[in-house]
Amino acid sequence: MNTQFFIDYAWIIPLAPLVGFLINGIGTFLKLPYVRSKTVVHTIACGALLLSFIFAVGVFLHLSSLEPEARSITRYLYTWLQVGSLKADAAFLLDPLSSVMMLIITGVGFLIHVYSIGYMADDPSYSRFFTYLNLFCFAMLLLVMGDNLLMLFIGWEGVGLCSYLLIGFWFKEKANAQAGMKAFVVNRIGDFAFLLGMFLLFWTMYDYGHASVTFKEIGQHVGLIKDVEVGGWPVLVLVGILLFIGATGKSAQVPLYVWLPDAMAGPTPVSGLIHAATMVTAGIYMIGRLNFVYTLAPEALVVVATVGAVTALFAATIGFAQNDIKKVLAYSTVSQLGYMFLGMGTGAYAAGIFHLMTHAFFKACLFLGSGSVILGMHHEQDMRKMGGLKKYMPVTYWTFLLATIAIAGIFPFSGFFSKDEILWKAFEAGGHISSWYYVLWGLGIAGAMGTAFYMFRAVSMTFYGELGARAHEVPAEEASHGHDDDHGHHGHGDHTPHESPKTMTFALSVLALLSVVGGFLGIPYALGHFFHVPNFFEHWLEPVLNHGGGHHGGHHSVPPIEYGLMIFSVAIALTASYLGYLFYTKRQDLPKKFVAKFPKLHALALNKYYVDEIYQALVVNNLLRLNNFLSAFDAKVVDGAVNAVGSVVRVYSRVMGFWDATFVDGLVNGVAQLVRQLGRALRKTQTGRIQNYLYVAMLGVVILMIWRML
Amino acid sequence: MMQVLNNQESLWYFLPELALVATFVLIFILDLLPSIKNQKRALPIVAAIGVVFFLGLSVYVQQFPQALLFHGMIVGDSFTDFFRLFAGVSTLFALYFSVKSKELAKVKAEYWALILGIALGLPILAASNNLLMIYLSLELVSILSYVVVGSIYGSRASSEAALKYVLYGATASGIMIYGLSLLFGVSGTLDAIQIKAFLLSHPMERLPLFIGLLMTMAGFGYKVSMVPFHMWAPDVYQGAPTPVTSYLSVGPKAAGFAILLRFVYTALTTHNGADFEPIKSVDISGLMSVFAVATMTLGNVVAMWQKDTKRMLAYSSIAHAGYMLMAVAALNQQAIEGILFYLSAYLVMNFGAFGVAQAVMQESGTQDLESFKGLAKRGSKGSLAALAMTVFLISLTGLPPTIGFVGKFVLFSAVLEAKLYVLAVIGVLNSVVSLYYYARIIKYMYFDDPLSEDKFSFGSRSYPVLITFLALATLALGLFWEPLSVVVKNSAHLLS
Amino acid sequence: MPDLTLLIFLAFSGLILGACLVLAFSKNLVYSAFSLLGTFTGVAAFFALLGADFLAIAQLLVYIGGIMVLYLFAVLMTSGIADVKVTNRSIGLKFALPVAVILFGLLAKLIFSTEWFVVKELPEATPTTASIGNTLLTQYLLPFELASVLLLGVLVGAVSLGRREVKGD
Amino acid sequence: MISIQHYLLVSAAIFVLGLLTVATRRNALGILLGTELVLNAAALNMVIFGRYSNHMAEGSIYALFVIVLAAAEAAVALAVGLMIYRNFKTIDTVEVDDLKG
Repeated sequence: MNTQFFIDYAWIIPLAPLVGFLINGIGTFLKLPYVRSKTVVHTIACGALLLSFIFAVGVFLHLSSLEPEARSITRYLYTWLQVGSLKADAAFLLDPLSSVMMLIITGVGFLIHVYSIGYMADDPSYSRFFTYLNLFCFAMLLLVMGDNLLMLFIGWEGVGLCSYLLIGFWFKEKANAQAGMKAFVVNRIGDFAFLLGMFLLFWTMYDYGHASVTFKEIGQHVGLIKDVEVGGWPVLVLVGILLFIGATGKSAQVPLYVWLPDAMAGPTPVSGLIHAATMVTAGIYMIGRLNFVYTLAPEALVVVATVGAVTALFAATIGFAQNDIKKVLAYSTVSQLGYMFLGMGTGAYAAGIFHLMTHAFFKACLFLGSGSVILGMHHEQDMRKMGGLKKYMPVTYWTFLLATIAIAGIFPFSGFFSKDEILWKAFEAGGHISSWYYVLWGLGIAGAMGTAFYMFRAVSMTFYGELGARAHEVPAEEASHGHDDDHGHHGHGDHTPHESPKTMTFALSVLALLSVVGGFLGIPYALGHFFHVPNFFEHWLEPVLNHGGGHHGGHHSVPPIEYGLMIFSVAIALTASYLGYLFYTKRQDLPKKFVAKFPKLHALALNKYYVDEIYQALVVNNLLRLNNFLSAFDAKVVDGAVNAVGSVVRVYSRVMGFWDATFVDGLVNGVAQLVRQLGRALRKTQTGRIQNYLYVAMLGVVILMIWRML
Repeated sequence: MMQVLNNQESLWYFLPELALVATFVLIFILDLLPSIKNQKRALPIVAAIGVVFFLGLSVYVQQFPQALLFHGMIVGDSFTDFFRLFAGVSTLFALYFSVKSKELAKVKAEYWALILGIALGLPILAASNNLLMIYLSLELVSILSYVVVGSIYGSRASSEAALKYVLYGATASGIMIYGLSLLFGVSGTLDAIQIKAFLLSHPMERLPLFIGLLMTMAGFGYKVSMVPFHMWAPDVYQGAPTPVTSYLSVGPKAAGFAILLRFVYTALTTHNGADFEPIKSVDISGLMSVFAVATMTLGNVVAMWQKDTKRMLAYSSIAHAGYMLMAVAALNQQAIEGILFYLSAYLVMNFGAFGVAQAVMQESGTQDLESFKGLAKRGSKGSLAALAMTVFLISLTGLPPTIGFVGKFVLFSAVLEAKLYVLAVIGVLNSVVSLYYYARIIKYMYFDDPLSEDKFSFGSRSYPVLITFLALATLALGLFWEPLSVVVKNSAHLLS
Repeated sequence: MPDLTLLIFLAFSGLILGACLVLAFSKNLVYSAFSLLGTFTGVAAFFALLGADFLAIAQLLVYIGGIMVLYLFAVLMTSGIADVKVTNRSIGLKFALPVAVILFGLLAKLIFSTEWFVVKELPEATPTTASIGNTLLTQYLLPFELASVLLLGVLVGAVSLGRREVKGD
Repeated sequence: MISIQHYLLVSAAIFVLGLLTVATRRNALGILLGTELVLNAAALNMVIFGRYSNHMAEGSIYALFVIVLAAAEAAVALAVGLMIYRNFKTIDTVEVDDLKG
């Protein structure tokens, strides 16, 4: 088979979802008759993804038929923009890394599309949903296929946009709309840093004669600016950290993770696709793509690894006490993303990307399984009202269980291979690079234990025991019904849980299968060399990620400690899993005792460490207090004299207040409040009196004259 | 040294403007014919045809070699050609929106003629090479604008806007010519090119140059609504008829930037490869940076507090002037290209935003921002209006994939190339701030309940078509902007 | 002889400054309007002293014959002829006055510290009317024509604003 | 002997007093009177510089245009002033402040 064909037509991969988006979107917008037929809508949407998937497979096959060094093909479409020395093409980079990402996006994306056919069957906005889903896939494919930073950024913004659209999908509900806005604002902060990093990189390269935004050229010439410093900081470290701040926004890492759990307000397939399998991994992909920058900036890597490890543990402990099944999975996602960053930050880029892939399988499976449960329970998300679902929903149960074993990291499921590889590399880095990595490894192991525990807790609460046996634990005020996924359908006659339709169980089964076997693609050398099975995955990515520093490859001798660690982590996972099972089935008294004994600790985890409240108390309240002070000041001054000079004085004091607070507190809500206060003060200078306006002009001239003459 | 043409030779270059003058006069003549006078649409159509002729001739005269025209009074270069097209296109939009405006339902022939008079002033202002021409064409644009701002009979807001505009404009142009007289005083010539020649051959201290420039900036700054010469803008924008507001925020503002660029680059800088160096120690860059920071910050933070649609757009317009001033401070070739590009982007997105705003305000009968509430839920026209407005607002914020993003990108590139990092950071921060007030309208349109149950209507069949066209242009130019960037690149060469 | 010129200069300077001060500070609008007459006359005299004979005449004709009368009409129309207190009060003078003083100081510093473009030997003043006419019709033809378009627009515009005035009654 | 500086100083005084007038007067016509001073100062400056740099024609023509445009501006401004008087029954600008904020 001549696979060159797929390379020539690689642009079909992003184009197909775009066309699907346009057909369904225009139909929805103009209310054309064909979108009334659900069959037409989902055939178009799923067909587009299937087509993309076929081409992605074709590209993959073609690349694998080439020599490893030749596996990087740029498909140029047209010159997208050219200003001065800045030139960016609309061009696609087809290489091992992007092909893996393409396969994940189109493959998992296709399954989730199929799943949505069943899940969204009764939703009045059926076509709108598929429209957004297709648009998302288009943007995500642009992100991973673009051959330059600018296209990556366009995709980056595009997936964000779709995410807000889909979170606020049922925008009639205020909470959803607000969750959308929260995600929007938090991501803006990240994007701001990302843009700065991008510009900094570009202009530094420009100074050294190699102005370019394409990955290939940056990769070739980035060595030139290795020793350049800006304000005492190596420029590449700054670039790395700035770009990483962008990644913490998009990939929900501490401290910008706060939007992701709220984002679960969207429909469950969306949570599965966007907020678990694909979009949130954009930050990982970006670091993988720019690995040559990070390799030259070890300090930035330490930051990445530290943030990743802290997030991994931090989010896992929050997961202990959540009762909403989707919230558990949300914090689990945050935690798993932390592992990926730990892997990236260790320089084990292939391991991080590998975990990205296995995570896409099992987390998508888990999310879709939870969607199936929610649907079966008639839009109930509170696990305390569930229980015993094993017998009502067998397929959902088995797939969910397999994915749980995978995420817990139990041999030989996929999660074991990827997570263990990351932890091993971190441990190894503790010896090679800095002993700080031992600490990070410890955090990671603790997080892994937590992961196994809360996942089995979730399985136990949902599927074992008796239906509704725990319902009395739900405090009365929380006993609202289906607050998120409620899209008003289903005749509410029959309240027995039921298995989900075929389209949904099909997707679940495929994903469960992948969660089980996906790990064999990347068998660590330590295990593989017995059977002469290489680590396919690492070899595949090697042409892209071969800048990994001194401790990749090698592998000629396996230190016994590696086996020890493997056994250790599996043992830990098994123990934690068993505890999670035990505490929430046979010995339910134990967690209760624990809660009774350490009420504060439990409350801490239950309330997500009060992070939202801390944000509120530390930042918002303080600033409100400042605002009150300013308002009081304002009233006095205004009463005193409504005139131009008064306004100027006020503006000045506001500006000073603004600066103080920025440097003292400097966080989202607060700055926004102060900017608003500044605006209000400046607004008062617009008195409506023309002579004041002219006075300001005269004053402006005089001040500027003095500024220059003195 | 470039060619200096005498009056007769220059006439060929001046054909487009002559067409405008002819239409200007023709409207008064036609107005005397009773059959035309009773036809409400006749005169705007004549005016539009005149502008189309103007545009056609503008393209035609581009073939002539670049030269100084009318003994060096104005410059016929590609920069001028660009602003001819710019003025023509923006005038066409202004004419269209005026026809569709209920506020302007009773206007007479002179309104259409005066719009053409303003249109005539724009390219001449952009082409002026002589201090006298700068003053004259600036006043041509200004004085006629005062009249059209006050053209709603019996409206307190309209007359108040006209009063503030005329008082502010007269003073600002007075300060400007005082500044220009200082430049004349040190150089002994009114010709911008010769001023530079003189300054190059006679090194002199910076003070009179600086003060002359500063006072001149009062005139230019008032046209582009630059802080601290911006204060007329919110009031005038709010009180003026909506089509006039949108026109003022695009046409005269662009012409203001044109002359600002031409004056600074011709008279006060020397060409040094790709870069421009300010003459002697006149710190143009520092001065413009101060203006830019003040302008964009003030525009954005005050816009957050506005409840009136037009007033909000006025502050937004001030903020956008700030972004462009940032590029003026950059003093390089890219900055000229960036500003021309951004102006084009601004033309599309701003007319779009004002167009939707005008329809919404006319439909609801108020200028209150809350009349946007629930727009998306009010029938198909309502969702079209909301969607288009969202596109314009995203573009004004500067997010991809719109032309506003590309425009900002080009501007910031110029600023960074000049190594004005702090300025760029402040600019990006300002963009973030602007998100708040633009997003608020999106929230109103999509998340809030409508104030009225009626289906939304544009009140005209062609109106939604034009809005859709502008929205598509905003998106399309955000993805395929090569053609525009080629035009801009070719136009960004100032003859000097 | 130079003393005489100086005397004339000082006299008219006094006239200008006095008139300007009345204009800026008088509480009666009619006084302010009339004081404009003093300023215009003084400036016209300066034009004459500087040898700009044509301009001096133009200043007298246009300003005093035209603009001044226009102002007086406007003052009387807007204040009502019978209304005795045609006030012209100031606000914010205590803020503006210091700024104005500083501005004048800065300008004075500028004026005395700058090396203006001045020819070594000042030529005798010659009648300028002919040269102005010549220049206007050759080098300055474009502004001349453009000004005519502007005036046409202003004429129509001012009439249109005023015409409504009549129609509204 | 009268030097260029003497003339310029008088002109600067007119300019500053004009600006002071526009920045403080309440009456719209009062403000307009101030703008006339500003414009006159600029015109005077042009003539002064024209005379001393021996570019009399240019300075004079510039001043001539200033006079013409000042007249045009005054015509429009006074028409606007009458309009204001009709709509607000006053030309005290302190009371003409509907638009603000």
